[in-house]
Amino acid sequence: MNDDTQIAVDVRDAVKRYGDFTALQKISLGIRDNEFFTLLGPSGCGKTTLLRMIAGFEDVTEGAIFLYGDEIATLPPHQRPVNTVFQNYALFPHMTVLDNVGFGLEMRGASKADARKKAGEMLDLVQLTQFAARKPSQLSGGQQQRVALARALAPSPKVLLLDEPLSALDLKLRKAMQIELKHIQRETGITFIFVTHDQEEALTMSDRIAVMSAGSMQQLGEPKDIYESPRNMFVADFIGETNLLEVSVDAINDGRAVCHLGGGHELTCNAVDEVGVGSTVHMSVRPERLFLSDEPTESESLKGTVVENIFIGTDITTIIDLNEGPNFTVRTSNSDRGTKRIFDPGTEAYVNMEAGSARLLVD
Amino acid sequence: MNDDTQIAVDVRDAVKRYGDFTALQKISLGIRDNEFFTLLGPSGCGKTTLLRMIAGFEDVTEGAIFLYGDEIATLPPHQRPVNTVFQNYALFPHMTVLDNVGFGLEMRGASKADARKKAGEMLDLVQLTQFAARKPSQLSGGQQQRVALARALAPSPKVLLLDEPLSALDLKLRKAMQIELKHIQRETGITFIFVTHDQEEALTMSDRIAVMSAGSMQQLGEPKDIYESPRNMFVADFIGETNLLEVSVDAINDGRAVCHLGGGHELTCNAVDEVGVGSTVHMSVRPERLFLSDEPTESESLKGTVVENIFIGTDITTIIDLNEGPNFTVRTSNSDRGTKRIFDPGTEAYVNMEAGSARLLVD
Amino acid sequence: MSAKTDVKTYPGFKFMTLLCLVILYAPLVVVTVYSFNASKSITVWEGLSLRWYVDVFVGPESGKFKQAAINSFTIAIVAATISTTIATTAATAIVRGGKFRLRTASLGLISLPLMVPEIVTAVALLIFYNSVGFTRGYLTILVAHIAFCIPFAYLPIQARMQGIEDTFEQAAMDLYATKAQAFRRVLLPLMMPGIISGFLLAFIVSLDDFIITNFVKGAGVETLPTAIFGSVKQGLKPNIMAISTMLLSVSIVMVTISYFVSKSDNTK
Amino acid sequence: AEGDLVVYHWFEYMPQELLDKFTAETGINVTMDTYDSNEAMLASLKAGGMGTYDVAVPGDYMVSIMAGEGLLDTIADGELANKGNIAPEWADPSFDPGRTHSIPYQWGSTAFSVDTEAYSGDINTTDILFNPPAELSGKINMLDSQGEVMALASLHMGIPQCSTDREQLKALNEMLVNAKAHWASFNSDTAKEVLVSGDVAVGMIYDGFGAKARSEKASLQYAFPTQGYVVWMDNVVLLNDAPNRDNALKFMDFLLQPENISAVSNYARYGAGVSGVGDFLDPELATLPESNPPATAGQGAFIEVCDEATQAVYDQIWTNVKK
Amino acid sequence: MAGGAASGGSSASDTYAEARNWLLLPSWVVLSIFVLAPVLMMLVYSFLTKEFRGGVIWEFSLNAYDQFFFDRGLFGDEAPKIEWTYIAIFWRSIWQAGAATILSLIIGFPTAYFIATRPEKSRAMWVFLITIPYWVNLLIRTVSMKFLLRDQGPLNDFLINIGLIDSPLHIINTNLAVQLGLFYSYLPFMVLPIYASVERYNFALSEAAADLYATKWVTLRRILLPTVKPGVIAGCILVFVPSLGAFLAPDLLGGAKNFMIGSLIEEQFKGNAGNWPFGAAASMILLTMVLIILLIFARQQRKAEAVS
Ligand SMILES: Nc1ncnc2c1ncn2[C@@H]1O[C@H](COP(=O)(O)OP(=O)(O)OP(=O)(O)O)[C@@H](O)[C@H]1O
Ligand SMILES: Nc1ncnc2c1ncn2[C@@H]1O[C@H](COP(=O)(O)OP(=O)(O)OP(=O)(O)O)[C@@H](O)[C@H]1O
Ligand SMILES: NCCCCN
Ligand SMILES: [Mg+2]
Ligand SMILES: [Mg+2]
Repeated sequence: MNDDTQIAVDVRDAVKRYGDFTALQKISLGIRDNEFFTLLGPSGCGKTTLLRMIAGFEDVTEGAIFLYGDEIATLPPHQRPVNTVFQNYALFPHMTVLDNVGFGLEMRGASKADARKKAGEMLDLVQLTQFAARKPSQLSGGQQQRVALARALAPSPKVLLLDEPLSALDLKLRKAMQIELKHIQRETGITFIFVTHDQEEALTMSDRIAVMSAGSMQQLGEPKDIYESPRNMFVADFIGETNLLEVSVDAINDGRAVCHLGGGHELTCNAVDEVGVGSTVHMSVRPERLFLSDEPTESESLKGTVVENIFIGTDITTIIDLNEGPNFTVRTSNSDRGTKRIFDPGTEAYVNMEAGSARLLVD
Repeated sequence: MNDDTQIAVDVRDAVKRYGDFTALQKISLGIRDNEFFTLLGPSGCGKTTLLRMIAGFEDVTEGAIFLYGDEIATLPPHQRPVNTVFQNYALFPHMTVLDNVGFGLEMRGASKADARKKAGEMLDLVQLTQFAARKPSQLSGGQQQRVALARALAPSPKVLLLDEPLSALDLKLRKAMQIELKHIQRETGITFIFVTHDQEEALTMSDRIAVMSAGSMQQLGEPKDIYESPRNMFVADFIGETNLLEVSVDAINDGRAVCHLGGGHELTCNAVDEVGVGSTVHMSVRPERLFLSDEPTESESLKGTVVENIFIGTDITTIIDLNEGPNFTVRTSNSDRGTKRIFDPGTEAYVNMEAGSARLLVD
Repeated sequence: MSAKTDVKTYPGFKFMTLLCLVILYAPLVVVTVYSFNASKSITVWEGLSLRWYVDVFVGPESGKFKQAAINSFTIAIVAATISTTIATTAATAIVRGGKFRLRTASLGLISLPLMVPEIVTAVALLIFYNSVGFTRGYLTILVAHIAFCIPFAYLPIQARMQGIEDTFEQAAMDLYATKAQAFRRVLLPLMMPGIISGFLLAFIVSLDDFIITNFVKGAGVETLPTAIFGSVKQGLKPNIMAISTMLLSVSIVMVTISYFVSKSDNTK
Repeated sequence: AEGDLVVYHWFEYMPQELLDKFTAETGINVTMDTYDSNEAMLASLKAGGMGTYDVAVPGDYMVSIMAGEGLLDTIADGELANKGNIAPEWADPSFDPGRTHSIPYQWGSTAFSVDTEAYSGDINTTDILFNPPAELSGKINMLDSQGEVMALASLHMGIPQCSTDREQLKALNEMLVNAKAHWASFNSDTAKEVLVSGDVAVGMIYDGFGAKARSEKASLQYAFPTQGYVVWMDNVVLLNDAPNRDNALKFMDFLLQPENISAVSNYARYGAGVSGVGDFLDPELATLPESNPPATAGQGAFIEVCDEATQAVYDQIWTNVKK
Repeated sequence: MAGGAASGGSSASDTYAEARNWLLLPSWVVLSIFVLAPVLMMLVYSFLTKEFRGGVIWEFSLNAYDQFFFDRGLFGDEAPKIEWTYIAIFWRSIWQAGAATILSLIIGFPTAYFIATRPEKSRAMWVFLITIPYWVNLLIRTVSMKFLLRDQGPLNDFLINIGLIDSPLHIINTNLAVQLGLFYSYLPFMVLPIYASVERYNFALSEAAADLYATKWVTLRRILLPTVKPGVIAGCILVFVPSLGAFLAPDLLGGAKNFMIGSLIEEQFKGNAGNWPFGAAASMILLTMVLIILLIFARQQRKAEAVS
């Protein structure tokens, strides 16, 4: 049809309004063929809305959506070669597992026998063959999730949409299913569009992530980019834990900005185009990028008093009061227990970071 | 009454049966005065049952419970000097916030005016003074949680029971409330018995933790002990992520056990009384206790091939195939990015740990 | 959402809904409209008039209707009050009494008046009163109404109570309230919307009952429905339409109150 | 209860004004309950109604049935001051010899009215009901009253009312079942209303009720079939266990005064069974076509009381008609 | 409603367990004396001997049931054949009630569905609109229906005026009138339970079906209907059962021409017939039928609950 054959779903300036409430504001994004693509954002930011527009359950108010080059706006859902794994699975409660999985094939005109045969194969894929005759209510949450997956995969859709498919599962099962999902995506080569509001899940599973907030796109990129180079306040705060501090930029030399923290403390960070001298902006430093010492080091070093150590298993979180300046949270991995000292509450310590660990943010 | 004045709640051989289902099997534990004590365990393990027995909503089938030395089995709930913060708060929807908080005082015979006065003070403590006249439905989840806390604290109970009070809150609010709860416990000095199934929450907040499973106590200790010295398979697996491997014990010398992993790999760990030579048991090593290198180090070192690196923000998880042996998960903190190399998938690497990092477990 | 893409919308369903409303309301509208007809004949429209409303209060049958209205309302109030009280205690036992052997039997007994066809209940009561020698009159109607109103009062109360988690009482007892205090101070206020709609339901059901009342009523003791029936049998007259319209208004007021009460959910 | 009287009465048969007059004269409060057939009244009394009513107003044959059932109290000599007012021809009827239980109330006939706009042929034949011309089929209302329908049907067939002849009974059964196909409805209390409103063109009806119907719709005409028609007399009876026996007797005396009973006649348009009413009657009553059978009219016949076994067969036929 | 009370919920809360016998006592006393005992007495009466012209003789007899099921000819002396008369009356009742039920379903289902798919705020208002007429006296509703349906009534006037028909439709005093009357009497009973189950219906199932290439009507048939079946069955029962025993509609709208069960029973106690044991037996047979229907329903409901 056209040249973008490697683009599976192309959302162009899509706007969605409910009455006078705008749920999505001019979203544009291209999702590549074979990609594990994640929509990440807080509750109510419009993730489901976007997914439902692609699936055909919501009209596009403005803009257009292309599927492998074809506009799909006028196609009703049952004519789109796109399948969905629903958040609560939406398994048909009155049908057996096998009939659930075969339903889409039957609707596409397969004979009952053919549908069952193919459905059986899909159940093999998700390792549920022995549950074929059960009703969905007789399965555990994780098993139901796999049935939903098999059902959506059975008609070999071009794109698979997954709306928070793991959010109803408990932690252990969730981790296991993450691995399984990723595995199946690689095996089938189908483009996955995955919705979650769990950052860790997004970081672990995705090829690329689109971070959304309040109906608009905040940042699109690979997991590492998004974690380590958040483009703005929202992304920095939403993804992972961070120390967010208000700073004023005192000087900029050679691409390095000297920032004032209050309480007489100063830090140097990489300058950002949008931020000039004299402006007050936010700065973000990840707690794991900080380390403590009893003497100032050659790198950036700020003196403070330890308030509390909190043991969280893999790590210890230390809260430091910089006196008159802000509080800092420092994360020390347990793997460093041999090399790094843990400071008791009340003792003085220096907070250190390597140059470039702190990032200035636009709002 | 007797000498155990420092023991607030003493549960002795308590058994709870529902028909022929045993929900709690001979639980014994002593909760100290002023302690922040946590009951931790998976869903259905009996946490709520134990709490309800202390509060008086369930009979004790066998055994006894003492409160500051007095047996309380025969006291109905309204005569026990113990208050509860319910999981869903159970705020009285038809009463104002102030009346909710004053209810317990009134029931204890305080005049309406006195009850209101004391209730007002409690609302100060939880910083909700300006919401006194509202109905609970007009408050946010976090505010409701604080009202529930104030209501339970108002009659100055000797022990406060909290049944998963944070589980209905979202992540950000939950973290904030954890800090506030801990703070109030320190301030009031009341013994808190806290129920959760969230290990991180338990590790962060507690003075001591009792880990339960299927109605019985698995381990009781401080957070660090439980994380770092899990007593058995269940605790090791339930608390945090771990590498659980089946090993056979080849030899024991000087309190060190030489363990065989399969695939020709060997490891040395601290011996455990219950485990003799020739037995096959499980071994646990935390992923953050492992590190990778391109050459074997002087410490325990196993050769393998990197399968995958998973970026999870603060850390990178690397999966290593030991060839013919088990897979290992290694966690590298992002804070070590300067000092530690990340191995690409497919490359060979050595998995290292310091002596004593691996622990033998009884089942 | 356009109808084409919205999987929830079915063409024609809206039309059927409107048709349904037309069917439900047409007869009532006709009655209401004709109650304002000046003509004595129901078939001829002679202009607007309140004459039949006046007739209800001062016409030759006004005495009969007045007495019937007094009977109907007093019976409805007393029957609804007693049956609601009985239903409230029964619901407390069934919803808050744990599992017990007679639970299913009790539920069955309470739903019995709903399951037995009304004509059967009516005849059964007639035989019963007759053979135990109760003289039929005001009291026999009242007792019958109390009995068959119980399930109507019970249903909303039970539904309401099931929606109230028992942690509310437990919280009260945890806060040093006795069981009785927990009931009075916490459970009862929370159940109030259910109790009120149960009361209103029972009230209307009692006010409305014809079949059973007709069998068990005594000589000369009429309720509005039996009085109306007596008159209606000789043809639908405008004064009956006026009474019907007034009763309709009472019903609407009651249902409206019950609707708003049940909407004011104080557990949220 | 001092000062009360409970009357069990036919519907639309007693002017309210007359009751008010009685109350004004005696201070007795009257409660009235109504029924629409003799049989319904009997059933209701037997199903617990005894002991609540003082008087009822059964038709002739029902008086003997009720007496047979032991439902009636005996009026001793001298208890009724106005007993002498009873017209001689009604003073000793076969259904209550010596008038020991009852006094006359009203008498009249039962036949049917036809809307002459809908049918212009000869109406004085029971064929109109039981074998109607095509244009009347489906436009006939029958009284929902077993006794009257069966009696008229027997007249139509020319057989005795309590026949024990199997062939006659089978034929009667067959005739009625076939005739039912032509009937639109069974209504007693709306017998007039359905005629006036035009819902039906033929309606079985009592003569006075028919007269009232005619006054509302002039094209209605009351028929006197050549095969005969039903005549009846309704009577006020004193019920056993009457809670207000004295008041009941006062009421009976009241109704035996010509002035009072003629008020009923003027209202209901039937004949009174009391001497000396002439002065009080509406003059129009004398010339009512409904109470003046033409020469062609057949014999009037009272409804007869059958024995239990025979009645069972008639009940069965009635069920066959209504099933 | 019948199903509603019987379910009672599964909560096993036991705060007031000690007091439960006292709390239940009033309902037990009132209901056993004034509902259960009369029904049992009715059962006893059905096995007694009839008294001529009403009443019973206290002698055991199966005559009532014999009369119901066996035809011994007009004179009661023929060899017993199956009696079709009462079976036919029951059958007619079933048929009339069934027709009314189907009519209610045809109108009620789309209505219930439409209401359940309104925005949550306006739903209560729609339900309210549907319930109001139900609170108006059944008698008045039936009589106004009669008025409406008459040959010269407003319906015919209207249809003639808009030119749809030339001469009045003759509906009154026909089976159709009875069916319409029953349908009108109990329509809200059909709408409400269906509404309740469609409201609980997870529309994601319809979306899942559409997502899997099913058209709307296929979705209706294969997904929606099977899922809301308990509500549909409840609605059908709530219309069918009271219709079965009705006697106002047949009496007022059907011209009292053809007995239905209700009028047959009434006739035995208040009408010409005066055969009490037979009326009691007919009542017992009706009650048995109703209980069987409810049992089947309860079983269905349990099955449906087991699935979801
Ligand atoms: N039918 C609707 N009418 C009006 N507003 C709607 C409708 N559907 C969604 N919205 C609004 O649009 C916004 C986006 O909703 P959406 O469901 O897409 O959020 P989400 O990102 O999926 O959130 P979550 O993580 O909670 O599922 C929300 O503010 C929501 O309230
Ligand atoms: N009333 C009861 N009758 C029978 N079994 C019960 C009852 N209450 C609890 N149980 C069972 O006892 C076990 C322990 O239940 P409990 O509620 O104490 O678990 P829990 O640890 O609080 O779980 P969760 O984290 O899900 O709240 C469960 O298996 C539960 O099913
Ligand atoms: N209107 C009453 C007539 C009585 C016939 N017996
Ligand atoms: Mg969503
Ligand atoms: Mg619990």
